[in-house]
Amino acid sequence: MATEKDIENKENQIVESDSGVVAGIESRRRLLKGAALTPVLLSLTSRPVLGAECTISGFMSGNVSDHGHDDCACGFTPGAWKTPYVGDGNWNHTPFDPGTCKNQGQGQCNNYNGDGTPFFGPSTFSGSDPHYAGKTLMQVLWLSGNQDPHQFGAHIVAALLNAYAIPGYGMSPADVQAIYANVDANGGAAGGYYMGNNGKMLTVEQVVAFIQSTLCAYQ
Amino acid sequence: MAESCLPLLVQVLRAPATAAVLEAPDWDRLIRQARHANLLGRLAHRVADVCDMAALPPPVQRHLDSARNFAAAHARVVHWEVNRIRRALAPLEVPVILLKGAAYLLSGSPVAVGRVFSDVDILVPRARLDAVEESLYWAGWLTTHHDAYDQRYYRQWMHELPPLRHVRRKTVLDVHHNILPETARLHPDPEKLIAAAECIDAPDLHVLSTEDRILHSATHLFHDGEFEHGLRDLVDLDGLIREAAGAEARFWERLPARADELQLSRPLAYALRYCREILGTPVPEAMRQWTDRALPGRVTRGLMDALMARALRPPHPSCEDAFTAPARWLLYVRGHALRMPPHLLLPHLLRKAVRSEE
Amino acid sequence: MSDRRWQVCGRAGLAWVDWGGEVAIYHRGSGDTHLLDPLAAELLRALESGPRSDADLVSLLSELVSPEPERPPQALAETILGELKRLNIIELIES
Amino acid sequence: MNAIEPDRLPGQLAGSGICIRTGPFVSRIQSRLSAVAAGLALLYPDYPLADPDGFTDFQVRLYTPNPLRRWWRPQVQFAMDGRIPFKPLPLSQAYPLLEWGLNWCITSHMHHYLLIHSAVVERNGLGVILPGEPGAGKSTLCAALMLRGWRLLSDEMAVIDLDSLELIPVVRPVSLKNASIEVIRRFASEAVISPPALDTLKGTVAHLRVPRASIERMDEPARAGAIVFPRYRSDAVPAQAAPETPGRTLLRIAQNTFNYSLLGERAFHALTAVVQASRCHDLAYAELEEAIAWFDRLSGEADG
Repeated sequence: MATEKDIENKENQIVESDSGVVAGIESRRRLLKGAALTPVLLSLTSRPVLGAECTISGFMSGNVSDHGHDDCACGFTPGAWKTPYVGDGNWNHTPFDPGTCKNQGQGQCNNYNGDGTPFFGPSTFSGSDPHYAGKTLMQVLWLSGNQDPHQFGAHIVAALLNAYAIPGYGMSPADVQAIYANVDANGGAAGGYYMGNNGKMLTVEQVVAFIQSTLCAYQ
Repeated sequence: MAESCLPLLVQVLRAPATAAVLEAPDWDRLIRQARHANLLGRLAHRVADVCDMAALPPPVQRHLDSARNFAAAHARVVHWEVNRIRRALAPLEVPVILLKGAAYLLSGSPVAVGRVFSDVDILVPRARLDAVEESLYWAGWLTTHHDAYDQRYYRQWMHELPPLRHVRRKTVLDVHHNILPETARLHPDPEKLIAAAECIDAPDLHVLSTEDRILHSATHLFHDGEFEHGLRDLVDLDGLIREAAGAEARFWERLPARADELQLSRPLAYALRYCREILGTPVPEAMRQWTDRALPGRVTRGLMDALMARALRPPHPSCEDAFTAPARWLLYVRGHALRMPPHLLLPHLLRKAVRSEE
Repeated sequence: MSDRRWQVCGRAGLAWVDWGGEVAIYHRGSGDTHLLDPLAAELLRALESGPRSDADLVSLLSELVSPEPERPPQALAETILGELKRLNIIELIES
Repeated sequence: MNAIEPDRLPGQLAGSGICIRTGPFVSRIQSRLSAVAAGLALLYPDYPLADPDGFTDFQVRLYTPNPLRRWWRPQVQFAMDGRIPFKPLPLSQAYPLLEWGLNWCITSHMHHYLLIHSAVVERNGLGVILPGEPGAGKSTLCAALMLRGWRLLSDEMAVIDLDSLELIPVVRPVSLKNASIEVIRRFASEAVISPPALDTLKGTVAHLRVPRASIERMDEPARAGAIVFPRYRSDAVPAQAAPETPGRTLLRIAQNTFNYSLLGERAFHALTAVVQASRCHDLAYAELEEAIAWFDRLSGEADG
């Protein structure tokens, strides 16, 4: 029965654009400096009124609602999985190993050795894209710039880790592996595409945008 | 003990003007019954149409106004969901046929006023099911049932895909390719339904024809056996029948003929019987022979009357007696038995019983 | 930027509150609320009155922006339209 | 409530229940649990009772869900008219569960009003909304202001009438968490505070009795004139107030409004009107006395 919704304010944190020069204008027609780097300053997406009971009314009632299953959970971003010491992306909730740290800064690590779970393998991804050959999952997360076109590798790894770590995450491990295999077979991360069986083609950029839509920060 | 005659909620739905003279204790019970039956929004609109709301006790006005706001929010969400579904499916150029609540709302039927919805149901041609599922997937509708058994249960035996949930809006979408499961005893032909569907917003948005909408609602209630929303679905049926009878010439000839054509005579016969008995839906005497022919023998009919009399009451302590829970359970098993052959039914019921214990 | 055209999502329209330096909008279709920079608000106001092509929007921006802006109207339009699209406020008209 | 002699309270509570009025809402509370009777006796003596045969908004029951566990880690369950929205809790949290449950009843059923997760206080005709961004210390500040003579309208939710845009009082005991229980005990030794419930989902929780003055004026709405986002920060000495733009205030307060999405455009316009009628500030404070002085100046300026 559709119970009236109680609202969870954690559910839709305001997505605040980071610093950005806002071209203030007094009168509408005064000429602007044209530096609006952040067109949308703050956004508040409508909370679910209908459908799945995703809101846990813990914030106020100090208790988990009786149907507190969290089967609409969003996943962690590649950034969160890259820095497990920060606390979000917890690799022990996944069957994979990030590998050991190459240069141990004070409690931080920004370079990992090759002794973690490899990107290509039976329980991870199958394919031959040169950008990821010979690298571990964690090393792919740390690829930068054109080493990982459109950050496709980082996002597909984050999606796979979320599929194991987040109960109720939108995609299963098999879904994520299927997406990778399809793109790898159709040209891979640089200039490849996803070929749907409805004849519809998606660019790698659109696939990354889709994965972002399943992550908490981009909701 | 339960009221012997009709529950207060049903009495007021039948004669909303009587709300004007209700005393505080009656309002207290009425609002609680309506809230449990998910009919508080409908009740609020029915009362507002015939009574001077300002004359009602202030706390009552607050609850009724709150229910109307709640229903209005649901309507906005469904309108937006349908907009996004059409956007996702537009490239496929496939007819999108809305079912149940979404259909009543988007076609502007009075049945939708004040109604609440739990999800959106659409019907698409079976041949295009995979393409539709893929397009919805990339637009953010992901499956909620990763369990292999669930996937097989829906894809092989049922008449719909596993429920999809939108990854951002958390709304639930059911994609059907028929109105009854493959394994059901009755086999309405989906092609006939699709062919008779009416376009309400070109080129893609359709709803079932007036008769088919009624038959689908009757089938959903009297064949599937989900009585959690029993009274709400009966109120839908009552509204659809009154709307159609008033608007369509020779309606009372076309409805039974269509029911026979689609092998849905029994669910329709039950619908007409209990709508008339409980909600006072005007069904012409001429329909009596047809319903008698379509209903089962006196013994089964007597049993069904006893079960339905309890299952179709508001699910509220003030309307239930010792037999209500067993009646609902029997109808639940009957619903599944009609939908699944015996060799599938027993393991399925066991599995569901175990799952609900977890 | 071809001759593709943009429109506001859904038919329900927008509600506006203009505080000069910031403009708040409520999207009646999605129920979402956003706080916009004035430039983005100008673009959206134009789209609310009817579909526009990229060219229309870039020329509108060049009228509003000082002669030698820090960023060319072309890049500005791309940033603004991309962000409004990601938030389901506007969409491309399917040809 | 003091119309019922203390010794008859548990009996009536276990029987037909007690109907308490808190602002516009009447709740019928039924329970056999001694902790609930003790909590009500301690914190609700000055509240008006409602006619048990009249209209009640919420029928609330607190009971032990499975008698088998009466001695081994007993639990308490909250139900509203038979509907169970929460999982059972340890019996030691019976009284806080009543307060949380009553909050849930309002935020899930009373969409006739706009409901903002915030505290609301008033002085000299100035209504101040204190939105409760997590960890802001809103309840501590609200309790302190109340104990210094500000009128309490509510500590958990601003209730706004969508037509008149007035703030409707829903006066209830103030919930205090963890360190703020001690802070308030030291701040006002005469404060009446319920025995703390330990290791709830929110840590240790206790409730503070509301002075009679606020209860007697619980039918007197107020108009919002200021929106202040409080933030406890140990390094904020002296307390610093920074103005916040109306646009950002609207979005921040909307995000804290329980039924903002549900009420849709009406909520958007109602909040806009409230924001436009109010001065909006962020207030970072470390010392309660400094924060209170700032609020006194704010309300002082109101009638100056």
